[in-house]
Amino acid sequence: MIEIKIVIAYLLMAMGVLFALTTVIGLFRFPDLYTRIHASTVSSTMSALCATAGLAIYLWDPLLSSKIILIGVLLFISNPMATHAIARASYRKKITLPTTNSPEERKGDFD
Amino acid sequence: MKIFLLLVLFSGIGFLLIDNLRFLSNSGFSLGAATHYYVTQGFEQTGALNLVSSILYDFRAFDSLGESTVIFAAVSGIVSLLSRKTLPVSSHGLSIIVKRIFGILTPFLFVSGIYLILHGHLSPGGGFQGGVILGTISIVFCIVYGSSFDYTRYSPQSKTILEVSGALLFLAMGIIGIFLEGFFLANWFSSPERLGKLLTPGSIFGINLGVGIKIGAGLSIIFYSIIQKRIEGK
Amino acid sequence: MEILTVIYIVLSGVSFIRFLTVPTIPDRLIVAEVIGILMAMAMLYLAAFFRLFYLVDLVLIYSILLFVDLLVFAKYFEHRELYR
Amino acid sequence: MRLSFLLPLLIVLPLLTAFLIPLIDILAIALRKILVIISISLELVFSLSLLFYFSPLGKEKLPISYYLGGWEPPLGISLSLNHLGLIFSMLVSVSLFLITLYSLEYIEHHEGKYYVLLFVVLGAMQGVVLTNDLFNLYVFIELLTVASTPLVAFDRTSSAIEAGIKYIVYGLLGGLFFFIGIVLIYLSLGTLSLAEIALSFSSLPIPFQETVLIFFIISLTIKLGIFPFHFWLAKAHSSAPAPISALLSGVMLKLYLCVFLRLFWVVLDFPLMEASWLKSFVLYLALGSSLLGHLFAFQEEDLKRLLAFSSVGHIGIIVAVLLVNTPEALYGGMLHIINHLIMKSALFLDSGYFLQFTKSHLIKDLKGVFHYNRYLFASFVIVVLAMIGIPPLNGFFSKWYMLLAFVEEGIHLGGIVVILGSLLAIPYYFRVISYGISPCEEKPVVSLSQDPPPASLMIFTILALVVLTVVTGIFYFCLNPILDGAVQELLPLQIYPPFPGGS
Amino acid sequence: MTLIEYFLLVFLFGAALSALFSRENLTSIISLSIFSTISAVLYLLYRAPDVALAQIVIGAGLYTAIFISAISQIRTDRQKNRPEDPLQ
Repeated sequence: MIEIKIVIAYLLMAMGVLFALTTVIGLFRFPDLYTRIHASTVSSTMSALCATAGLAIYLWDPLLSSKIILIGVLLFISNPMATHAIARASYRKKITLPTTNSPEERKGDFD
Repeated sequence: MKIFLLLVLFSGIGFLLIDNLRFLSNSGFSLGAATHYYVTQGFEQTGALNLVSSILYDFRAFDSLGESTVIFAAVSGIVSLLSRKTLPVSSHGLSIIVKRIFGILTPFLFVSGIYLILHGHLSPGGGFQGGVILGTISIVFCIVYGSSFDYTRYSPQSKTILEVSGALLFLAMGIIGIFLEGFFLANWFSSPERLGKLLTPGSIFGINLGVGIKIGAGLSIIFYSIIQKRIEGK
Repeated sequence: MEILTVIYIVLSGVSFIRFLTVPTIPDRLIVAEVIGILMAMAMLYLAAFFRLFYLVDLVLIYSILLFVDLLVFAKYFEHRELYR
Repeated sequence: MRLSFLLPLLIVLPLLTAFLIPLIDILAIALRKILVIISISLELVFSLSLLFYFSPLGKEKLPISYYLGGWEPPLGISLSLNHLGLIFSMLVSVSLFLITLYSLEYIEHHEGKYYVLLFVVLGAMQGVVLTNDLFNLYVFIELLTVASTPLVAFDRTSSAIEAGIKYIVYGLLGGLFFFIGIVLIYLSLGTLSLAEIALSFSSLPIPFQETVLIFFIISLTIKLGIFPFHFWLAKAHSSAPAPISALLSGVMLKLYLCVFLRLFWVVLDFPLMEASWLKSFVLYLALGSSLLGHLFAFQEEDLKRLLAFSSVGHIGIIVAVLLVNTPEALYGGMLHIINHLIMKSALFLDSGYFLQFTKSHLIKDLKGVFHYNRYLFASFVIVVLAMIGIPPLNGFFSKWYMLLAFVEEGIHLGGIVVILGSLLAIPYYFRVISYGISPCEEKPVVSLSQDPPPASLMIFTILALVVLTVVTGIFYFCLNPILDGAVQELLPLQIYPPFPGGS
Repeated sequence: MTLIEYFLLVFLFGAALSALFSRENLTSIISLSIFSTISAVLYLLYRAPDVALAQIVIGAGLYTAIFISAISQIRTDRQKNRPEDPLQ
């Protein structure tokens, strides 16, 4: 029983590291701002969730695990929010517009 | 020319420092008798589980009084230098998503600030850090909900009253120390069996509370007096 | 635990190189956000490694303040002023 | 030893007043002046009671100490008072009393914040004088810098703001060097109490001691405005309001001199400094700074900048004469500290009164100010004569003692600089006086039509300072018991404060 | 652990240099925020949670807000037609 717990925890932590690696590779490889936002937010949020869940299962202490899971939940809520604010600001300032799917055509969708 | 002189000065100073730090690390850092006393006797003598807090607010509480007075002086100075402008009140803020999510997040921030202040003698943290978090909440209100949100609810006068009352609470703790223990800023923690409880009847608790209130209100005042701007055309 | 800490710190260090080479300011904001999250995770694993569990509170506070930070940057970037 | 609770009270009372003033501003503005007057008078009374209870005149013997929080010195912070501290505490109380009375009628806008900052500065000054702990000294010096910067920029003109920025940058730079010195001392000795440092500092290796000394010397050179760092001083001191100029140039520089005396004579190892090249280097640097200050003042067109540069000159000569380190030199230096405080405060306050009537601070716009208030202008002339060193007034005696000290030790350059300073002071002050007396028919001053504002308190404070000038000139030997005690403390082989026998 | 210390120190140095030499104000302040984060991790490595907490709270929460509010007051050339008012 205990071994299964530990194995799951290690698996989740490894997934967290993998997602973090994906984030960094995405930051380096993607061509423009909006795709980099994809790379950062989606996979780094996932990484944070996996890491906190893995640590919480690894420690298996009621108070501490709930605190760590709270950190994961807060990151899960607030990371997309911050990225939303940044993306909105950069859209308003018309920075590095993507070449296809130009924002002028889809003006109503962003507001 | 001036830059060259400054470079010479700073490189000389850096050389001196490196040279002497090498001497220090060779001969070993000397920990005086005071450090030994703090580590061995600090818990019983002050009633604070957090040694840093006990040093800051009990052994060397006078330093903390000076430092919080620095913040007080800075607030007064900034207000007196920048106060000619009117605060343009605006309620634009950021988008609705951010507003709703900060509606969820702000209680967490508030609770953690209060927690840091009240548990200053038990866990890392203390009045200063908790106070900064309380001040940050006020900044968040301005950023997310627009400047009118905070300005209409808590006027600068009420913030000033909060700040002054925090400072007076600090001094009152010191003066109560005179009557109970005979010395200014003495810790009137008396019963060792209450060591580790939240409501320790000591001055560290009160000083943490005072510093927290004072720093939070003071930083909020500083922020709101810096962002003031005269509206164009008026 | 310490190997995870090291991995997260190294990853954030690598993304700092991207911080220096990226073209625009919102890109830098994104990279700063990534660095912040990776550092928060590193602190979390460090807490577990040292068995100092009050450091978890610290990560909690940091994970909120990081986004306060980013919002301040985003707002200044959008409006060039903060009082709106 | 019952009265030793006065020591923390001297620091806490101004801070309490500063904390109360914003509250009073919200409740009832009319009460503020009453609170200010009561508090500053209480401070003066406490300080005088210290003088009459503890000094050679009184019942108890100095030095005394007070342990804050009941912790003995290596653990907590203690306050202590010896003769040196008594002199400077008295000076701070008396001069701040007069300056506060003056500014009750001088300051027109943001009075609440002004008094808050003034009282914080007062508390910090008393703290610098009284504290017996190195880090606490640093805290109070920083508090002094931070609280006096808004006062420098208080007029909010662009030149005042620029001066304020320069002031805080150089103040914080000096504080940084001070802090590095403290870090080095704490890492090597493990204690912060000045008494313990004084006991064990000479056991360190000599290059390390010299490094620490260099850091403190750089810090205090910046704070005192000695030659390579003199340029911020004139700007900051001249663009502040008049009472603040008197505060900065008259009192605060003397306070850093107090720190200088306490650090290098009693805490750090003065024999080492005397043996190495540092002492003569700083001495000749200070002499050159003095000469340069007088020369800059000689070619200056602006009255307040002239006074500030003259202050650079006097501070340089005081530092030089203190470094000679004979009893006569220390006596002369401390006498000149007291006299220069009185004279410079009087000159700045006087010029603040007269510059109300002119359109700018330039000397050639001073024409005819003599006719506004002839008695005050006569007092200005008296203080100027004292500054130059005309025999019955106080500047003469301290300059005479300094000259004697220089000549006896064979540092003839010092004597030359003293005489040259006085000679250079004659033309530049007499230029001011001649412009002031000259009639103003061809070019009326802008605000000539106005009546002079009612300024009884201002006139009272100026006259009080002038009376002090004359009295300390004629009866300068009345200060001898305290000054002799201070000199005895500063001479080598004196252990700083006693540990036992505290409160 | 010493290796990661050195890595963090180099990283800290890079953040400080980036804060010094970047052309835009905003970039320097972002670098400053990264700087405070790294130094907080260093303090944690040295097991000084109080200092790390102060560094996080001040560096991440307060410095940036105060600095940004200060640089938002800097006049650009376009608005420089009010010489009588030095504080804008």
